[in-house]
Amino acid sequence: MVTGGGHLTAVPAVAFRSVTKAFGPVEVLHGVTFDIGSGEIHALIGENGAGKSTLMKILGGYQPQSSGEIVLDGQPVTFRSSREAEAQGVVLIHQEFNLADDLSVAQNVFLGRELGGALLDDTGMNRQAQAALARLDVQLDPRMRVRDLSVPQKQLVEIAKALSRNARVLVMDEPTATLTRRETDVLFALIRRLRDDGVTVLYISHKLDEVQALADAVTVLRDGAVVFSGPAAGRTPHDLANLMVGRELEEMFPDKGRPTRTEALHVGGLDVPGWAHDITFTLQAGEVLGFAGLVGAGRTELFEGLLGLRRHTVRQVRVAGRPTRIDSPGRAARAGVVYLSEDRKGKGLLVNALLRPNLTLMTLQQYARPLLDIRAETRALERAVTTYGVRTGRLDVPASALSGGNQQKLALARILEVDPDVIVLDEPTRGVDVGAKREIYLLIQALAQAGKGVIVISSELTELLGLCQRLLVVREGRVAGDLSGDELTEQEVIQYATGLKARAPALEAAPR
Amino acid sequence: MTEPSARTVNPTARPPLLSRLGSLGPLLGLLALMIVATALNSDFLTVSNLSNVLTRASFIGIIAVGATFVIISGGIDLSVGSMAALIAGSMILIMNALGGTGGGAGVIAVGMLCALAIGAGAGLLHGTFIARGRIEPFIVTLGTLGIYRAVLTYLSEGGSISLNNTLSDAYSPVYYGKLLGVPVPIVIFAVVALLGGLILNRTRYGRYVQAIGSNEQVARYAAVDVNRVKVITYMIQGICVALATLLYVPRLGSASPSTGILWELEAIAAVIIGGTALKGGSGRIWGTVVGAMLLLSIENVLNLTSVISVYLNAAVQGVVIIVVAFLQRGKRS
Amino acid sequence: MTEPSARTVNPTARPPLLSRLGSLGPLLGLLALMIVATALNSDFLTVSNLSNVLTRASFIGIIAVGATFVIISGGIDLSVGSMAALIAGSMILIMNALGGTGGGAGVIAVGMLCALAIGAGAGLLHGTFIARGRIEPFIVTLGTLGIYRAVLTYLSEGGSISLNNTLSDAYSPVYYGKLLGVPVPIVIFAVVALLGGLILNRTRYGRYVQAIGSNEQVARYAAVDVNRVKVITYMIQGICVALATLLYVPRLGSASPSTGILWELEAIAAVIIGGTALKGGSGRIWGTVVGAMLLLSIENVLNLTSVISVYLNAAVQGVVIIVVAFLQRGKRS
Amino acid sequence: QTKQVMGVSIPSADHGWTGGVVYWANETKKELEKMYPGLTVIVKTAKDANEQANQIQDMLTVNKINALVILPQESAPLTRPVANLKNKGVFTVVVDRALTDPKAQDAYVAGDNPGLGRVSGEYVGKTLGGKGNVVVLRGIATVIDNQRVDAFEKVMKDKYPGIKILDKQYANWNRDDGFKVMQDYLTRFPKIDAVWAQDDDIAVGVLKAIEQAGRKDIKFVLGGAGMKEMIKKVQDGDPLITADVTYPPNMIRDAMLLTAKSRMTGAAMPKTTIIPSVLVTKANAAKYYFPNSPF
Ligand SMILES: Nc1ncnc2c1ncn2[C@@H]1O[C@H](COP(=O)(O)OP(=O)(O)OP(=O)(O)O)[C@@H](O)[C@H]1O
Ligand SMILES: Nc1ncnc2c1ncn2[C@@H]1O[C@H](COP(=O)(O)OP(=O)(O)OP(=O)(O)O)[C@@H](O)[C@H]1O
Ligand SMILES: O[C@@H]1[C@@H](O)[C@H](O)OC[C@H]1O
Ligand SMILES: [Mg+2]
Ligand SMILES: [Mg+2]
Repeated sequence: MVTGGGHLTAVPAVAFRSVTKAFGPVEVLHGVTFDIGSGEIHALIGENGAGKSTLMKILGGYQPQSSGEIVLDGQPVTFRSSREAEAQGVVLIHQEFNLADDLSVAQNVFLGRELGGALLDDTGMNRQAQAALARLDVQLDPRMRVRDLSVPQKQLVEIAKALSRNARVLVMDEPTATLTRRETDVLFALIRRLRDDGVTVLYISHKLDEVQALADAVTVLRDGAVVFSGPAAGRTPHDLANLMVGRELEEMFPDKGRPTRTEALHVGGLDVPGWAHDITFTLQAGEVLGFAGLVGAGRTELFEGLLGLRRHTVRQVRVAGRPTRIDSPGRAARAGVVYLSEDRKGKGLLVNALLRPNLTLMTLQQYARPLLDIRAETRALERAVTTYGVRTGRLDVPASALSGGNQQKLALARILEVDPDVIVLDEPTRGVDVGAKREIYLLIQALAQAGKGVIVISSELTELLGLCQRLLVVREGRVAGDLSGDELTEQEVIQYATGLKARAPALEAAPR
Repeated sequence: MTEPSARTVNPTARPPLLSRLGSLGPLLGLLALMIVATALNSDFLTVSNLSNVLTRASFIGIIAVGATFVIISGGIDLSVGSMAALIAGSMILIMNALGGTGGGAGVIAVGMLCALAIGAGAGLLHGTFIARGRIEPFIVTLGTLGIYRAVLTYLSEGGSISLNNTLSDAYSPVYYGKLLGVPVPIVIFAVVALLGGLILNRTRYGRYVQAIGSNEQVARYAAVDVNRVKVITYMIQGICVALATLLYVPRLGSASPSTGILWELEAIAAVIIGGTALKGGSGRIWGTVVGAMLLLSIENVLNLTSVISVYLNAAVQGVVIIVVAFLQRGKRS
Repeated sequence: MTEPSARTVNPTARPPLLSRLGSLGPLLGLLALMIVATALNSDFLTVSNLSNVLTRASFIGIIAVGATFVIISGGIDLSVGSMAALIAGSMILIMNALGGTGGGAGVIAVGMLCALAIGAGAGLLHGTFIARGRIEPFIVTLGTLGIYRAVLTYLSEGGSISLNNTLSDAYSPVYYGKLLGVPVPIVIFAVVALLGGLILNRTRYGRYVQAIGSNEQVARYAAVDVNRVKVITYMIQGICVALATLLYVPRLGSASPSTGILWELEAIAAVIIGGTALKGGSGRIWGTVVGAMLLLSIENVLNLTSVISVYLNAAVQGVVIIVVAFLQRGKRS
Repeated sequence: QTKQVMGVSIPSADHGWTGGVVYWANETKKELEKMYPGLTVIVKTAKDANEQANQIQDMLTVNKINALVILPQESAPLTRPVANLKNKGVFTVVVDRALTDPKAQDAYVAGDNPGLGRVSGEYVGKTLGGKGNVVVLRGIATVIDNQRVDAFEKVMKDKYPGIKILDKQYANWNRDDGFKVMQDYLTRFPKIDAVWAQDDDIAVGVLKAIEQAGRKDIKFVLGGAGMKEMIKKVQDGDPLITADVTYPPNMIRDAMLLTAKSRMTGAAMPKTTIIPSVLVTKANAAKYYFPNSPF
């Protein structure tokens, strides 16, 4: 598998020498030292909050280190801005999107280095942007405004933007978190091609199978320090996971429980114009029901419609057997139905607000006596931080100071504070480390065990197969397949998702 | 989750003392101004002068407390000045009409209630257009700014509307009276500010206002009834304007087309000098209070001294506003 | 896992045709107003009346083109009205001073250059305070609003500053003259608007203005010199104000402390009616042009008819502004 | 006589005095149209000089007026626009605020601003017996404000050197500003003998401030313009408002009547008609009291 062997070259492309970083009094990187061989694909892994993104931002010139040194091709460098880093061929693809929503795809790709003379060459930029996207096998009108793109589309634009900058050292911070398998495959092929062209690639991911498939070398960060740095060959995902968390990890997926006979949620004839048509399904208490499908299949919109966040019509909704009208997230929450958005930054967290108000936003009535009991809120935060393993230096920081994965845990904690009966999780483990992922899986099973109904939407098929007792496959806005038991295999799901197989006469279509 | 305990949170880390101190910017500005003022004219620090200034600051201050909510929610209300004029005019007309039948206190109470109702109604209108009609707040309130003032001008036929004499005498303690030795307007201002602070920081509604201003979409997904909260916010602004007007009317006993001109800019300036960001999301009532006091003190100092050509009064105000904003920013970042 | 290629992210994204059509809101508003106007008074549609309206729209229109840049960049400039007054006053003083020595065209040219320089200088000042001083644009320009007007009042000693007669005659063609049959102000307005559109949409600078308004951090990361772009933006606004003033002076030939009062609200209203969002990020010059024409047409229509009590003029304007904004939003979403 | 269209362009009713102007203009319109069946009168208000310039242009282009009666928002900026109308054959009558170039007007009907300052100065000087402290509250920074204050100061300097003007600040012909400025004057000056507020709106605020402070040293407050409430006070013998100086908003009526008469009958209109500012005291107050006017 190891083809690069960049390790053996004398001068590393990038060398970190005792790099430390402190935010105020909190040190998050402690003397990080390791080498990245020239022309290799080097994976950087570690738990949420281990300091991966921070280290990469330092390399990319976005943040200064507190001490230590970065050596590029043998030369110590100090980048005072990303501009300076890019001038030396170091390009970073951010974990959080770094796009101007009001500009078009092409305008974003070329922002800061537009083509043309006094007047811009928009035709040229559109063409080249399209070409950059085409390298990723994506066809997207480069004139579309980024605001109108989906999360995965934004991710692809972000990658295209970096690719078009002729990097010598390309840093990718969780580029595949929102991508499907196919898009990931295309990206990997491209990364390998880049490596073959002599580009050094630094790759951060929580998907350890990807790391194994792709990386020549791997560095593991734990709590801001390097615990391993060496060739990837021979390291199984399991080994890597153990290195990350520093102990033996148990089986990823806990045992699936058994649904009860009690109905938790029934949806009959849901239409979300332009996205979902005549959706009918039933979720039992204690059940973990998966929604599978391709990106763009309309799963997110389906549930946004159900919650009243989009225009929709529905024949019938029953929660816990009682007919219920849901026309807003507020009503849904009061009926015991909550939804975790896949778009953490745009719809999930108030990134500039403190952790405490973020946590209690949906459950403020519990703290209103009638004035808000801030101390009780703080206690709730302390509890949640422990329960969900949110890693943060301090409690009184804005959500933006949390690492990506920890933000996700906070968002999850918020909706569970409602103590709901039906929980809809859209991409719940996006950007979450293996350890935490497992914790989330445990949590999901525990919720089901406690008699809740859980719906999981995920682009990771393994996750769905490992978690769910039953899977609905959505294709072009309709339920194309309803799989359970022996049918729960990748093969089956894909056949339904792509239309190779169609749904058998529906069991549930008839209203009861 | 069971993770090694070394990595758990450390809640006892130091509070951001320095940044707290820094946020005192507007207060420092006010102090500096007071020192300069006292140096220029020692009468500045007399109780009677300070009480004059504070009493005057009450109008703009009370309106600005409402504006703090609106601005934190990510909106703006340009109509407050002409809304005040309209409320004052209508209130006087109503009281005069009822006053014919005699009965001081009752008539005044009815007039006050009507004022509050008109204020709340105007706010409801704004909020509905903005939240449900999805029209920019700037446009809605720019429109109503013109409308309210025009209606008042129409009612007064361009002249002024005056409270009749007996009522005027009965009503005047509301402005000129004292409660425990403190002028009534100051007392009301203090109550409004305290209440405002409490509502903003210690109630669900206040929290929602901040959440919406910070990211409306997130608030919506978190089950906040965004439209309702916005409507309430503009209603609070309307009620604050009405409250300020309740104090305004007994002062001069009249309203005219020039009542309340440019109050919107003063109110917004007070809010922003006080450290609330125009883009919304977070802010503070006490800052607004200080901002209002600061603005009114500048005028007062200029009247108390003749160091500067009268032509340049507005320039001095402009410079002070910019300087205070600068100091505050310096401390903040 | 080998998946069929159907998996790509949907490439057939619909072109935003509908939303394009929808964005014509302000134009539809203008058309509706013109139809009503013609129904009320058939003289509305005469060439001479339309040319009057357009000529007048040039003042606010040119200022509003500058304001479009400022607002797209996420800023605001409240000082434009008093900046115009100050520029007009200084320009007249300079021309009168030079005019004593005779020499029409030369003196006028010098006066014009000074006006442009003052406008650019004021913009530089604003931009520097805002970008480098990191003070809220609202505060900076609220401050300079007071300062500029005060300085003008000082220069004019409270009265007015008038261009002397010979110069006034020499200068008047700039407003009253025609180029190829079209009044000069309209020609200049058209040129400014076209140039503005070109700069906004087809130059690097214009692109950066949009990027900064959309997400300043992203622009910074993309190595855009944010401070510089902001400074230039306020300078463009200043230059636009100066250009408008160049047309104002030959028309009214004087400046006084009440010149240009509330122009800022009119300019901002034109921008927003035109479909630029107050929070910045994106916008359009043609919309602003239509917005300015719409605002001035309302005034014109009110002058042409007597359906409504003169006291209610402002109310009609308010209603029309809100209605147009509503239509536009309806079409947009 | 043929049909005539008379345009009347005045400031919009943005404070008491202009409110009076609008009232009288509308009243006179009714009166005139009854008097002269061939005459149409169009009354329009403008919020600033710029809008007023636009407005008279519209009156010419669209309403096709033959005569214009204008009370300019400001003198200088309206000079050229009025001249343009005159050059196109419109008979132009300017009221109150004279144009900077008299050639632009066919006739001028004026309130007497220097006169107001002078009469006020005389009254203050004489009533105080040539000795005492006076504070001055000015209007909005404008030409007429300057004319009034200059004339007032000249009287003091020439005839009453014993009177000291303690300070003058702008109160913008506005009640609220009158209140604030006076409040601060009361803090600042322990002994004030008289207040020249120059305008009755300002005087309303001044009175309240004095009342609140409970100060007894002030002998009288002199406003100006002849607001009905103030005239009433003079009539009723108010202790502080002992007199007023007229500057009547119904001068617009005089101008309209004269213009209509000359247009409809062909009679020549006097080039200049000055409506003097007169002192109103208890003796003659009844003559200046118009309870129906809003001002
Ligand atoms: N601006 C900041 N202020 C304070 N603390 C910060 C800031 N940015 C990051 N941190 C802290 O630094 C630590 C490392 O964060 P970083 O984003 O590098 O983690 P990461 O390894 O990328 O995690 P993830 O896998 O979740 O993305 C975290 O504990 C985080 O809370
Ligand atoms: N026909 C289309 N035109 C434009 N964009 C599309 C189209 N189909 C899908 N998309 C984009 O792809 C995004 C993903 O769709 P959606 O979220 O509904 O899929 P999903 O099944 O929830 O997938 P995910 O796994 O990403 O959550 C949409 O939000 C949309 O912006
Ligand atoms: O409006 C002004 C009025 O208030 C003042 O008293 O006299 C002159 C007028 O123009
Ligand atoms: Mg990270
Ligand atoms: Mg989705």
